[in-house]
Amino acid sequence: MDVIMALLIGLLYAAGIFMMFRRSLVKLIIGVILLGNGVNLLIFLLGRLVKGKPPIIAADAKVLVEGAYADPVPQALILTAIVISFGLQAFAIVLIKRAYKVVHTDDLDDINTREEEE
Amino acid sequence: MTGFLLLGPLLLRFATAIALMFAWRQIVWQRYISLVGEALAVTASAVLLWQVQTKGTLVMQAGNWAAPYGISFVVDSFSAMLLLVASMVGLGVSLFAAGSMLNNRLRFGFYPIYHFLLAGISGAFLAGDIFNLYVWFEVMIISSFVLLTLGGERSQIEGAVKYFTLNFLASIIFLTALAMLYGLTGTLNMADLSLRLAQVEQRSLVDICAFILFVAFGIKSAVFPLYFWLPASYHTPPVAVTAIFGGLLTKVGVYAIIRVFTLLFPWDAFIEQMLGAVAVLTILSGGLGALVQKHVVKSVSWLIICHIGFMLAAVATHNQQALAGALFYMVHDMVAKTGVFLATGIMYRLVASHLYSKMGGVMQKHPGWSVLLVIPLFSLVGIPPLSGFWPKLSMLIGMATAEKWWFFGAVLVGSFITLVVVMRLWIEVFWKPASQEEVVGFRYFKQYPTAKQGAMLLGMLVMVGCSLLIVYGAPQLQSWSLQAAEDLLSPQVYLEQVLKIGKEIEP
Amino acid sequence: MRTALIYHLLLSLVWMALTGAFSFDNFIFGGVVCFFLLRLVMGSTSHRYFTIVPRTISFVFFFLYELLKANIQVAADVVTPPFYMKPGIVGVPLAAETDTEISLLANLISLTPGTLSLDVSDDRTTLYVHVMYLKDEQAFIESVKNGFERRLLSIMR
Amino acid sequence: MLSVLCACVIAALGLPVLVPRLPAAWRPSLAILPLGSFVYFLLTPISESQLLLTELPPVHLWLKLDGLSRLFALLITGIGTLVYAYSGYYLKNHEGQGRFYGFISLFMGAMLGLVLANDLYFLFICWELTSISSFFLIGLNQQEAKARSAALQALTVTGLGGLALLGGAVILQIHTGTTQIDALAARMPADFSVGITAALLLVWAAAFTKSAQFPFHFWLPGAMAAPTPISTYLHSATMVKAGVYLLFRLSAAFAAHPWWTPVLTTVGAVTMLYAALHALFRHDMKSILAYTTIAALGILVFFIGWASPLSMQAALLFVLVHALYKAALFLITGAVDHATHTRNVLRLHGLRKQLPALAVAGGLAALLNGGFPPFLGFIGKDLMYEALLHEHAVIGVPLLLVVNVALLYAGLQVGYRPFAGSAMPEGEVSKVSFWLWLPPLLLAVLGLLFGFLPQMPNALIAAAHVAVGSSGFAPLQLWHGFNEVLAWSLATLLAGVLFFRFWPMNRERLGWTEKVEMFSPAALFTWLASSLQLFARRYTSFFQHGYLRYYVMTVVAVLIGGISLLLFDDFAFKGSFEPLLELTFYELGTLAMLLAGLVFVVFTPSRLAAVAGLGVMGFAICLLFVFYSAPDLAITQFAIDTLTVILFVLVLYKLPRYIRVSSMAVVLRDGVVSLVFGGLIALLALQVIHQPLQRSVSTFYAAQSYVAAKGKNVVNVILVDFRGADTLVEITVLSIAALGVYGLLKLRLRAEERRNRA
Amino acid sequence: MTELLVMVLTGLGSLFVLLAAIGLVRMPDLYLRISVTTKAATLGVGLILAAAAVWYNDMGVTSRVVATIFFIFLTAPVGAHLLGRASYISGVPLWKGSWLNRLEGKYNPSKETLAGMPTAEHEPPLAKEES
Amino acid sequence: MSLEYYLLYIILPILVLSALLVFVRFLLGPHLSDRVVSVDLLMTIGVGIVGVYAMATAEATFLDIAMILGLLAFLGTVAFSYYLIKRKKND
Amino acid sequence: MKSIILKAAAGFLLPLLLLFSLFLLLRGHYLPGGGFVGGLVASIAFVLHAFAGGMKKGQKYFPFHPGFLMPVGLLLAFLSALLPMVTGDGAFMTGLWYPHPVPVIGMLGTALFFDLGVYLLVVGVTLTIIFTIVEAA
Ligand code: NA
Ligand code: NA
Repeated sequence: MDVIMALLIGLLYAAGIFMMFRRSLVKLIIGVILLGNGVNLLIFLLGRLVKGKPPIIAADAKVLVEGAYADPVPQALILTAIVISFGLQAFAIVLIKRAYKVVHTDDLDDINTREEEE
Repeated sequence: MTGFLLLGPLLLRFATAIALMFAWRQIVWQRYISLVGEALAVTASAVLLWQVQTKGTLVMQAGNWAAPYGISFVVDSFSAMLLLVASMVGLGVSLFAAGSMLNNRLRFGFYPIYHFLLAGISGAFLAGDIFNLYVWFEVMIISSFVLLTLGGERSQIEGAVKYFTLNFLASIIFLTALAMLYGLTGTLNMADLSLRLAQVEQRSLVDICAFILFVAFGIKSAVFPLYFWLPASYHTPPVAVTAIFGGLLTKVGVYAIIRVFTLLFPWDAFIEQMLGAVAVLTILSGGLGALVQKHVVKSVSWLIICHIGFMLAAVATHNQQALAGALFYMVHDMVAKTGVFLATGIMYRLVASHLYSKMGGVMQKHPGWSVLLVIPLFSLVGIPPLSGFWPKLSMLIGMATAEKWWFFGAVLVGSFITLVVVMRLWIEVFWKPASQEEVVGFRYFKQYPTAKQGAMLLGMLVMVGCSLLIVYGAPQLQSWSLQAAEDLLSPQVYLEQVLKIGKEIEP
Repeated sequence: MRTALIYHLLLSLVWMALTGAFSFDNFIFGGVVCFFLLRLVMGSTSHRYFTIVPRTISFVFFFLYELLKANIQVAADVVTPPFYMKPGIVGVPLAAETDTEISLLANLISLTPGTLSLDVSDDRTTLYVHVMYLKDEQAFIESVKNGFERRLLSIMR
Repeated sequence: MLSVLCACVIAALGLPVLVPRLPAAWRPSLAILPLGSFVYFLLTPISESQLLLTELPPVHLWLKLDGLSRLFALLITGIGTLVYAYSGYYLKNHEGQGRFYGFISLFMGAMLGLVLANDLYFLFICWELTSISSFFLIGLNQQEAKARSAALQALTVTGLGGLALLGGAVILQIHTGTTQIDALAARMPADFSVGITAALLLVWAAAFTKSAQFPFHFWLPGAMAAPTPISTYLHSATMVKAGVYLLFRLSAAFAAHPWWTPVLTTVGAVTMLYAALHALFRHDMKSILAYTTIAALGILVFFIGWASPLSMQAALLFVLVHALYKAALFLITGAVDHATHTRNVLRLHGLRKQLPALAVAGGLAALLNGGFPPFLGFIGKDLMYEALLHEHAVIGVPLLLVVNVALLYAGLQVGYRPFAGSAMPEGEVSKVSFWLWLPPLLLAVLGLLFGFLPQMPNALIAAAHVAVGSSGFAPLQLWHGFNEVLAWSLATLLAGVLFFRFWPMNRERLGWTEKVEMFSPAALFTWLASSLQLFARRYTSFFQHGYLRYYVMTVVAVLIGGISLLLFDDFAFKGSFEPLLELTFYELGTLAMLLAGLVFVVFTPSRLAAVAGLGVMGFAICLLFVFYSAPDLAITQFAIDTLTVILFVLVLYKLPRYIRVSSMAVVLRDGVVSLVFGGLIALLALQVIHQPLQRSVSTFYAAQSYVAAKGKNVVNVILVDFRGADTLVEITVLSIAALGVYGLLKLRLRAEERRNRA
Repeated sequence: MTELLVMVLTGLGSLFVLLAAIGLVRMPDLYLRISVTTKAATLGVGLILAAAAVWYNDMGVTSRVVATIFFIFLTAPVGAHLLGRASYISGVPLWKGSWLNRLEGKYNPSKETLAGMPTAEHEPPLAKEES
Repeated sequence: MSLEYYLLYIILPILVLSALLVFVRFLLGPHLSDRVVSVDLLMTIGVGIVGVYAMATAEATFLDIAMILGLLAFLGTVAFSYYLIKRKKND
Repeated sequence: MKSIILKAAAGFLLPLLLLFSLFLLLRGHYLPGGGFVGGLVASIAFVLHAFAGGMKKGQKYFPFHPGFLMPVGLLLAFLSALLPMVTGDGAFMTGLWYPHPVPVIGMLGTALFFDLGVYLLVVGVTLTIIFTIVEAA
């Protein structure tokens, strides 16, 4: 499973980057989202995968049973990262809207003024 | 009490920002809240610096959880110095913005976001936990992103898209490195990481972590060849925003590089070569970029890149003298860059353009301003005895001692280019006769109400005052920097302080 | 009506507390016991609550039966290669008037396989339904009106 | 000494404010500042070095007045006195008079500091200050484009030299362990390591740029754009001598270096010859003087290069002589300019009628310059020939002759020719004040006086001679007897006079120089500067081209390069395929869906379909989180995905459809780059995952979550307690984003606000 | 007993879900797909959740499961209606075998209004139901 | 045959297979609406999957995920419908 | 969207979802949930309502702009992190707990108020973003 998961994460990175190479602003943002998903899964994978053992202390227990639970730290990190990227993505999506209103295109090359021009 | 002392600058920014959010649209009140908050932050930072100098490195464990388990907040001489300077810069820009910022932008949350940005910066200086550092970075990104786009003009959007994309990419890269660090060590506390990374068997993975982190911080601090977002965006927002960006943001990246490469990773040839090569190329790229600009703000933006290279080169030199120079230079650069950007704002208000070709006549028409603005400009160049000279000298001596002639040469070349760029600016803007009639509909400085003029002038004076203060306090700063550099290069004190404090609960 | 319902629920909870078994089936059981108890205590079988509850329950079972039946019918068509469909969109005139009535009706029609409430006209006179096996428009309308609509309205009103 | 420097700094700060408020007639009285200093230096005995401030190592405010310092300090303050007095009248209507006095005081202070400094870094600081103040002085007439570009050019060249000096100083400090100048010689390693040589080269670069040696000389004629008193002070008598001073100062330490003599004599020779010949082809008095100044500086460097007691003595004396006559000639030029509004020698003649005192001064100065007996110049010239003959410099002597003849010629052009011949029309010449003719006259008379009474400057020069580490000072005397030296000296005078008589200046000669102008170092400099500009432009736009996707690609390329370099350095594939067997159908199905969704998102031509695809992917990831024990993550991921979809939907319906499609080749290239990058990440992940697992932190959380933090959902306890600070920051990010969205969509700048980018 | 009930319920439920999936793939137009899937899947998932309710038989869990079932039964038809309506308005065509379309021409998409059907259109006119 | 085995190796695969089939429709389209139906159905199936998984692993906490999944899937459909109509209006 | 069916459903769902969101908030410390998800569910309830009743009307559920919840939530979270520093020698973010369990809620402590702050803030943020977009459309 680890191998396939790792490959999948690699593909998510690849897809995210590929989308960021495109000319459309929307695709760019989608790429950003894909990358975000990829990195979250990477944190998840590198915290090691454990099946069916959520880090929740049972109603009648006071501690988690040694070794028989998924590492809660990566989960907490991912939660924070997800929320943060949501904030950024939300703003970026609205930026698309604003950009379209101002520039009337979603083509990044049309949004461009070459830096050496002006 | 340690808590309030240590987190003071951070908590004050937070409280100020929240208060400003409650004062939404009350722009008169907002100005006062911002000023009072930032003045308090300056005081708190000064007290903190004083305490750190007398008591040594201070640590607070959030939630009283002992070091690797809870989040550590750490202040050593290095971060205390930067905290103080950042708050002084914050105060200056806050004042300036009180006068220069469009009311409309103030109505849409300039001040709260500005203080969140400052909170993010101070948080980054305080973080003793690498993930906590990441979240502070995110606060900086999102607030800078918002400040950059506030107003939504075409050029702003254009700059913001690049700024966003590359900085977001940097965050992803940062997180990738974090994932690896956690996967290798199972910890996030920087002190703990320092110990555990040394035990990792497959060294190439540690080097890769170092490399990936470097790329992430490199993007944020705009080094070669990762700087693209900076020249693409810094000239687009209002001047107060550019000033705070130019003064502080990239320096936080450098701070992170210094922290990470002195604390986390054992220094080795790979790191040295990587930092060194990048530093030299950064100096040259930034300098060459600055040479060709026809736009005042753009020239100065490129100089940011050039000077980031100075600091990196000094870090790569890896001896106390050079590192102390780098730290001192950071302090100087924060003040000088902010001052220069604010100066460009004043120039713009005086001559209604940012293009060299359309500027001119400032000295003839506004001799007073010329006298005031010359100080940040020349400080930036490092003309002795102004502030830039002292740290540069320290860096050069360190580089020569370590026989890093490439760095040595690059810093000299970079200084020369800075000299030429700033002098050309001086000639074009101040000496050259005004080349255009007054632009109709443009709001010249003299057309601002007196209170706003005063605020801008005061803001500028704060920056100039800071610049001169650095000159006056150069011996003190130099000795602090040397001390801080020593602490950085042998981080035992840091490790002991962090890993021993807090109520230990054995699992 | 509402007080009766609340009272009924309260009683059921008390039942659970008395028996000390906080499980779902005990709650249902308590509910049934309390229903008859209430009916006994309140003394009048004419209270609407006591007619509506059994009607509702029977309606639920009627609906579940319809659901199952139609599902099997459709399922058979879905898995077998040839289609026997004769789809079309029908306008069903509405007797239901309030938003809740119309919505409930529309949703029930949608939930039944083979039919899908597409929209209600703005004047709330017509419910447009997409029907999968539409042999006779009129017959379909009749079936809706005599089936779901009548039973539903008898509960709602 | 410190008080003198402080007085200069205070004057620099105060005079710009004070002078405009001072009645014009009073302004020459400002000369009290240099005059007082002059007297001070005249009376103060040569002192031990004084260490005044050491708070900021490695820089020490370390002053020392020795013979060399005193010679220069007296020149600086003495000529300064005259220039202050002269300028008070000369510039009385100039709008920048306040600035002028400020900067010239700053300059004087810096120059004094420079010659008094006994610390390398303090010397450098003063050096830089002289460059900067001269920049402002050259650009005093800032409305003129010529002045501005001259100022920038001068600063560029001297600034470059300044940085070289800084570099040299640092290297010297590293190699000798001291910054104390008078200790350098003793600490200099005997074998002159590479480092020392590098330092020497850098010091030379500084000296040559400042003292306008070939090929760095070209900024000096340009600097003549400044008002004449400034040219007098900076570009003849003092600042340009800073380089020479530096060579004098360091000669004790470096003269034994094998490169010292060959390099300095060559550079000096080339410079003096080149400049002297150039001077013959000029007709602007200031221009002539500029070139002769360069030539004189060349002579100085040339003689310092020989590094013999005699040559040093000759050089030191020439410093004094040159200062006297060159300052006089410059001041005369200024006065002539003031009176006639021209400096063109072709148009000036017979001024002796209207300006008799000035004519006297001119004549005397020309003679002093030419080295006619009994002027001090004669002694100087003799000493030079003597020193060269003593060194058996076979080429040097005739070379010097040529240069001296040219200089004599040029001196006559400026000091004699404008006053000779028929008188100019009355209206074209206005009277000049006493303040304009007295200073040059004073200088010229002094030159004559010193010639008669060489014992007056004798002590001064002798002390300087000691200070530069030479021994065997030969007392100055007017008459040496009949010898070879006298023969060369007389030959020089004769040739010069004949030359002046029979090869008068005319217009055609101007054309000759313009023809070779394109090969001059100035042209080279311009070419270099513009090539650098071009290169910088190309380089910058190569990287900063504006296309975001290539920026991203650069970042990715850097990552790919670095990671693969490090990863494959000691690579052993650590992934094992064993865990594949545990794979269940539902996991595989979920992964398949994730994968297919990914492919769909990437390749679908419709934006909205891509967004829907994102929804599918989010769903699959959510299922993975469920399978791998992360319920909180599953919920959050799903909630956020839904919100993202909503946001996209609300935003996208206004946008047009995708139009452009990249070419296949581009897609292929991008695909390969992305896949390589993704592959590296996957490999890295596998490598990390096969490292031993460390769990102490999460073990602590597992044990303490309920006991100490009273929560059973460990993830949530981490979020609100163990790592609550992160969460506080995280929600801050969210609120900033919301404020940003609000501002971005609601704030509309009005048109006039938009114009006012503020 | 409980276990058997759970097996039967989940078995039936998963079969309905599978049917819905097959239907979604096979049905020739969107409206038919919605028709087929919404109900089958809802029923199937409802059955599975019912099985969970039975299996846990704990007040806390079961009440949440019942709430979920209730919730799905409430939202599924509404979702189906919304999507069907939106698709019709946005012009998703009917299958060629559809023989009646009473909606034709009733929509005014720009104002998002829908006209009712005058009784005259029906043949024969319907008597209003008693209630 | 234990219940856990039954759930994990018979029911869950059927559900995942159904999800994959639904996904086929998602890929086929042809209209956005078809994709939206697919996503909606996918989420509904997800509710079932999570429910079964909750029983199989005896983790009742997963059932709450099912609930939220159901809630949010609906919202997605609403949003897309909104989009379809808005876009039409905009034309 | 003009759909009475949706409107009726949304009217039904709003209280249900709000209740559910509170439930998620309160039990977050023990089971999956917490302020963040709770806040999201609550805001989704309002968004749904807004979709049904027209976006402009959807905002009328608030007597004030939902953005006001942001500083309130932030302040609450901030103060509960700050409280231990003020009351004792505790560090930033130290959990302070009322020593006895409270019915329904369980243990009452600063962590809960922190979570409540998160909840309010998330509602404020989400609604501000979505309503702003809709208004600008
Ligand atoms: Na969170
Ligand atoms: Na967190």
